[in-house]
Parts: sequence; structure tokens; C-alpha cells
Amino acid sequence: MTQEEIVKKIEENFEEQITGVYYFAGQGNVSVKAKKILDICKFLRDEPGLEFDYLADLAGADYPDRPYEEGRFEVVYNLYSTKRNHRIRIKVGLPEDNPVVESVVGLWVTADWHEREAFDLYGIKFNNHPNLKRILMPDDYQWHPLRKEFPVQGY
Amino acid sequence: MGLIEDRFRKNTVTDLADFGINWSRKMSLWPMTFGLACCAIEMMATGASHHDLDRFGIVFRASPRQSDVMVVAGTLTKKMAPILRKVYDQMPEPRWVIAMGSCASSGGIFNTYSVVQGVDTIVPVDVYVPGCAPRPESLMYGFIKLQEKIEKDTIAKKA
Amino acid sequence: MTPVTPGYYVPTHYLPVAMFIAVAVGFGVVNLLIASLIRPNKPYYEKLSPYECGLNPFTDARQRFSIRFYIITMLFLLFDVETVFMYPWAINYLKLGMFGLVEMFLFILILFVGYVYAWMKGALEWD
Amino acid sequence: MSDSKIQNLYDQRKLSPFLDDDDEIAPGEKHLHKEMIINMGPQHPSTHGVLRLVLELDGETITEVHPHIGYLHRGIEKLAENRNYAQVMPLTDRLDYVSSMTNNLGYAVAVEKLMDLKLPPRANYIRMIMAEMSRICSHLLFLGCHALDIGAMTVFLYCFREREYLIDLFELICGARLTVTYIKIGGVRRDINQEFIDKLYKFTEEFEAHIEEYDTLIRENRIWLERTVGIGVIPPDVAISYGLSGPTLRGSGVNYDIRKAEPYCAYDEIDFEVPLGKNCDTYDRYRCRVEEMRQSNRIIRQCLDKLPKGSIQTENPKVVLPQKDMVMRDIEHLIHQFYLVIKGFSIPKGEVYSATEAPKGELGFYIVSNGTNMPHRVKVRAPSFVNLEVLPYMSRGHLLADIIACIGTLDIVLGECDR
Repeated sequence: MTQEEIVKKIEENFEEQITGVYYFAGQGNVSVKAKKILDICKFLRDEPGLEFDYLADLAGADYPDRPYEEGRFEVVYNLYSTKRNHRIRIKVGLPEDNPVVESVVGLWVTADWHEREAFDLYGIKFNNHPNLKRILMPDDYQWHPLRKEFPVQGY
Repeated sequence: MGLIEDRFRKNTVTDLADFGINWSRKMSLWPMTFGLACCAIEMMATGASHHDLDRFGIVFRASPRQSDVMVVAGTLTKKMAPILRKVYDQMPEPRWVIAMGSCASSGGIFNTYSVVQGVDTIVPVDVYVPGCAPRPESLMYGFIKLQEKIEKDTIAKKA
Repeated sequence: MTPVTPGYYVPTHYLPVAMFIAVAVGFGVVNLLIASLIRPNKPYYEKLSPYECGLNPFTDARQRFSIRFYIITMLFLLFDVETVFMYPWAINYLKLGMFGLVEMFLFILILFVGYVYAWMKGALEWD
Repeated sequence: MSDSKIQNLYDQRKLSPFLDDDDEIAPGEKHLHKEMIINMGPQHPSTHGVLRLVLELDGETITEVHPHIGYLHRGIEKLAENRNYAQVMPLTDRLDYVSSMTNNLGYAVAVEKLMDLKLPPRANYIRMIMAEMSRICSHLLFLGCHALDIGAMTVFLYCFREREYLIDLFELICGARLTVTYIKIGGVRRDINQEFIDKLYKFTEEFEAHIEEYDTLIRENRIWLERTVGIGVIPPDVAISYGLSGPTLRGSGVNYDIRKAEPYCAYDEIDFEVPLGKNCDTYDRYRCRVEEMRQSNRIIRQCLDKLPKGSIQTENPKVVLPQKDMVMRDIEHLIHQFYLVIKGFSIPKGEVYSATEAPKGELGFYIVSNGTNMPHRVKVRAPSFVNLEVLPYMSRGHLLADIIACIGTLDIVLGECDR
């Protein structure tokens, strides 16, 4: 299915959750609210027409100069369907003071380490994640290195 | 050395002993592979059949207990530094360190929050091998340089 | 035979064997002694700590392990000693003739009963 | 120091009966006495780098595996955010340092998709040749190390003999052996000459016989079969849920190869098969990789036959350094060169996720551009990072020695796993 059809299918079911859609280089991005991320992902995975059974990548991102309501941090889900061979990208904006989102480990087991890495490098917390600990940095590291205000050489 | 080190002034007997001891040490340098990153692949290529290291008497040992020289090949991160120090301590006494590659020698292109800028802040280094993934020939040259350094060792009383 | 003073008997044809053993043991001991004297000896705590791939060991090395290992070791010792007894028999097997053969099979039969007993009691099952 | 003094020094700092403070065995479970805990630590001959596994053993069988990574985390993504697009290329070499060409290719394809840049056909074909050559190098190293871990020493030396041949070819065209940085954004750095083509053609002819050599060494070897058949079984649906990719996924029978699914470069003009495994174990993954080497060999030969003429970089002067002689004569090119060298090109706001088929699996680059000449965010979707997650699942219940085969079959490289 083309990107537009996928986005239309999402809009039919989650009209009020979507905060923005835009296309770039032939790839669709759907920004959604953080509250119902689990239902959206479950819908995307189990819907017969979509079948996004493969979470290719879960990336954290930091946009410090974005307005407050859009949220400073962002969790990006790059989904792919092995059966239908199409991709979609779901983005969730999270506020700076309390970046928390539901964990999707229940839907795709690969999210376990991706979320631990996002927590480790950005400080984004994931609810009911089985083992939310630092994965790349030493466990007693106080900062989150990939945030924009963190210097490259570290403190 | 137990009884005979730092005890006698330099004379012909200590010279002969030096020659014997140093010759046996430099001709059977057993490195402990401390393969961290890209340089480890070049070290494996050096050890493989094309650029053979066995002809220098260099046999790669995995455990620090049976090795004389530690080849730090790759980028040393701050999380890995205490482990490097501990494994270096567990090596028996006549031990040397070769810092292979610019990452081990000076942090290389990774001047970031999690990389130790040079292995010599952790362990005393004897030979630095330059290059980002140094060629097998330069690693062999590093070993030869280390052998020259071992030749100058002496058991006589240091002045 | 050299004249032998009463009360002092030297098994002369055993002398070469004794010298051979002395040289063998001496070679080993002398080398180890010289080595331990002249080799560098600078122990400190980190060097003596057990090697755990570069980390501090979790628990002491001497740890309780399951009883299965002990049972297997005992069984092994038992049957190992049995084979050791077979060596002298195998050497002068021809001189002993039929008597030696029957005797050895009796010996093996007794141990076989023990083996079957251990098997039936389940000593060989691993888990 | 006499022995007694050493002894009380030893007792003085008694070994802590409990773990170090940062080491929690399982979530929420302090150090309950398990059967036996073995630390297969970062400095270990067969963990393919600095991977640390805390193994819980019941006698000889493994009950639980806790992988600890991060011992080679160099902060490549942080560095990439402070360099312009062309300067990030040398960083991508050091990700999967066994096949650096495919990393460069992955990053270049991502940036070109971001800029919507079209390449001349010759550049695409050269890129495919380089990618397939480094795929063969990577699979040769996998085969050598996997067999060496399990005990077959000779395969390692045979594999490195071929690998040296290919690396000499790399050196012939770009001077470097391992970290080549040969593919650049908008094309390739230097054109391949006739000598390179002849040598590569000779290699492809001999390589078939060489693969037979290693195969006969281990394909029907009883010890090899004993150690790999039925070890580390990953059913297809579990493999998809764990997000595996590359030969690790295709060993479980899932037909997902990005060169076929989303052809980049010019893979759609080349015909090759994608080998699939049937019973999802270590032996099948090994068969898949050896078969893939044969397919790569076929691809290289087809690319060499169909190698089109033409320039090796795009005509867009904003992106690619102009020819040296033109710069000397024409002020326009001089300005382009000056800008490119000082500032590099900038890309309008946008983001793209592009995946390419690296030897280890799907190497994805998620790049966000903010209009300046530096990327705002570069997330590397490293196949080794994702494939390593399945290690606890596949090695539960196996014997201790089988975890070495499990690590080997995942073919992980810690450089790209820790980034």
C-alpha cells in the first residue's frame, strides 16, 4: 500500500490522536499523542491490511528549540511489514520535564533494548518496561549524553 | 628478579646473563589479545597465514597469566578502563604493552565523552603503533621495536 | 659379586635404577629451585586476585556443587583401579596360563556385579 | 614478601561475597544464590569483541543469560551531530569495521535519498561491486571465527587467505585495507582501472573452488554437525518479533532481503537468489552465509560484465568536488570547491529512514536534517545490536559450550552494536 493509503487508514481509526502528518522523500511521518500509543501500534500490527509485524528501529530524538506543547523529546517508531513490504514512521512528542511513554515491548520484543538505549542516551522513561536500565553507559552515569546541551567531550 | 637482580655491578657475567635472559624473552613474546575494535581485525590478519606472526615466536594467548605483552588493539572506553587495568595487573612481571592504532595511542578520532584519550593514562605503554587500523607490517614493526627495547634490559644494579 | 659386610646388603643390580630415579627427580627439582630463585617476584593484591575476564569475581571459587559429580568420581576411581590391576596380569599372561585367565575373569565378574548394582540404583543417571 | 604476608593481605581485603553494587543479576532480584554464576567477561577470546555475558548455570546447562554491552560505546552518533554530512563518512567505517564498504554505502544511500540525488549507472555498479566484495570479506571472517571458536583451526587460515586477496584489491583502489571511506555522497572517490577488473575477475573464477575447499572441511564434519545442528533454534515468528535481519533471519526461513524488497543502487538489474534456511538452527545460518558468498560471487561477475561507461559521480557541483583541472581554469568551479571544502553542502529540513542489506543484516540510517550543513540526528539501526537481543532466548537450556556457537552464529560485531 502507498504511504497515503496507510496514513488514511490510520486517520480513519485514530482521528483525534494524530497531531500532524507530512511526507518527505516518499516516506510518510505520522505524529501522534503519547497517550494512546499502545493502541495505535497494536492496530498497526494486527490490522489485516497493514500488518506492521517488524519494528525496524525505535529512535529517540531531542529538539530543544521546539515549542512546549509539541514536546522537546521525541520517540520515533520506524515500522516495516515483512509480508506487505511497506514502511511507516510514527512519531511521539514528549514534554521535557516528564518524558514518559508506554513501552511497546509487549508488541515487538526487539523494542526492549531500543527503549533501554533511548532511556540511557536521552532519559526518556518507558512504563512497564521489564528491565529499564542503562545499556551503553556505565550504570552509575549521571547524565544522558545524547541530549543537545551535553558537550561532546563530556563533563 | 629474586636474588640476582639489582645486586651486582655491571660486569662480564651480568652481560652474559643479560644476553641469555633478554634473548629468550624477546624471541618468545606471547601477546595477550586485548582486541577491542577495528585494530583487532588487523591483528587477526597479522596473525593469520599471510603476514605470519608465528615466525617471530609470537603466539597469541587469551589469558593474562600466560602472556608477556598486552596488545591494546582498538578504542578504550571509560567503561572498559578498569577491566584493562585489572587484566594488566594480572599479567606476570616482565610485561610490556603495545598500544596499537591511534585510538589506543591517543583516543584517535573519537574525542567523545566515553573514550579514554590514550591508553597510557591507564597502563604504562612501551610501544605505540600509529595508524587507524595500522597495517599488519606496522604492527610487526612495533613488535620488532619492542624486541629492541627488551635487548637493552639489564639485571645489573641500576646506577 | 663384591664382598658384602654382614648386616649391610646393597642390591647392586638395583643401583642403576636408583641413580636413574635420582637424576630424573634431581633434574626437575633443581630447575624449579633455580627458577624460583632468579625469577622476578613482585606479588601484589591485584595480581593475585582470580582472573574473571577482567572483573571482580562474583563469589568465592570454592562453591557447593551438586552431588552428582561426587558419585561419578567415585565410580570412575573404582573402575580405574580395576584396570590398573589388569596391567601386571596382561604382562605375564602367557606364564599364568589357564589359571590366570579364569582368575582374572572371576575378578572382573565380581566388579561387574558391582557395576550392575550401581546402574540399577541409578547412580549413572545424570539429572 | 613471605607467603604468610601475602596470605593475610589476601584475607584483609576479603573477596566480597556479594556482587559489585552495579551488578543486579535479574530485575528486582538481589543476589539470591543461584546454582552457579559465571561471568563470560569483556576480555574473552570468543566473544567477538568486548561483550560481557553473565551466565546462570545449573550444572552444565544454561538457565539464564544477561548480556552487558556498552564496553565499546564511542558516542559515534553524538560525534555525527557535530560534523557536516561528508565528514560523517569516516565515522561510518568504524561501525561494522569488518565490512566498512557496506556502512559507507548505507550512509551514502540515506543522504542521497534525503537530498533526492540521482547517480550515474557506473557509480551504482561500482558501489555494488564494492558492497558484494565486502560482504564476502565479512562472511569469510564469520566462517573463520565461527569455526575457530568451535575448534576447526584450519578453516580460519583458509578464509583469511581469500580475505587478504580481496583486501589487497581494496587497497589497490583506495589505499586503505580496512577503513576505506571509498564511497562518498554523490558517487565514489576513484574510478576502478582495468588491472582491478582483471584481478577481480580472476578472483571470482577461483573463488568457487575455494568455497568448496572450506565446505568439504566442515560441511559433513561430525564434530561440526554435533556442535551446530539443533543449536540456537529461533522459530520464524520469534525471529520477526525480535527484529532479526540478514542471514540470522533468513536462517529461520523468513524471506526478507532488502536488496530484493527495496532495491537500492542497481540491484534490480542483477539476478541472484536469496538462500533460506529450513530448520532455523546454527547449521542453517552457516549454510545461508556460505550460499550467500556464492551469490555475491555471481553478483560481482554480473556487475563486471555489465559495467557501464560514464562518470563515477553526479554532475551536481553543489555536492561533489569538481575536477581538479577545471578548478584551476574556471572561477565557478573554484567557488564550488571552496564552499564544499569549507562548509560542505546543506540539506533542507526533513528526515528519512533508509535501510540497506549489510552482511550482518538490515543496516538502517535514520537521518534528520535541519537545513544546516550538519545532521540534527543520525540514528544507526545496527544489525548486531538487534540480533544480539535474541541470544538469551536461543541459548536457554543449552550446554555451556554451545553459547560460543550461539555468539558465533549471530555474527555480531561490537563496533556497530555499541556505536
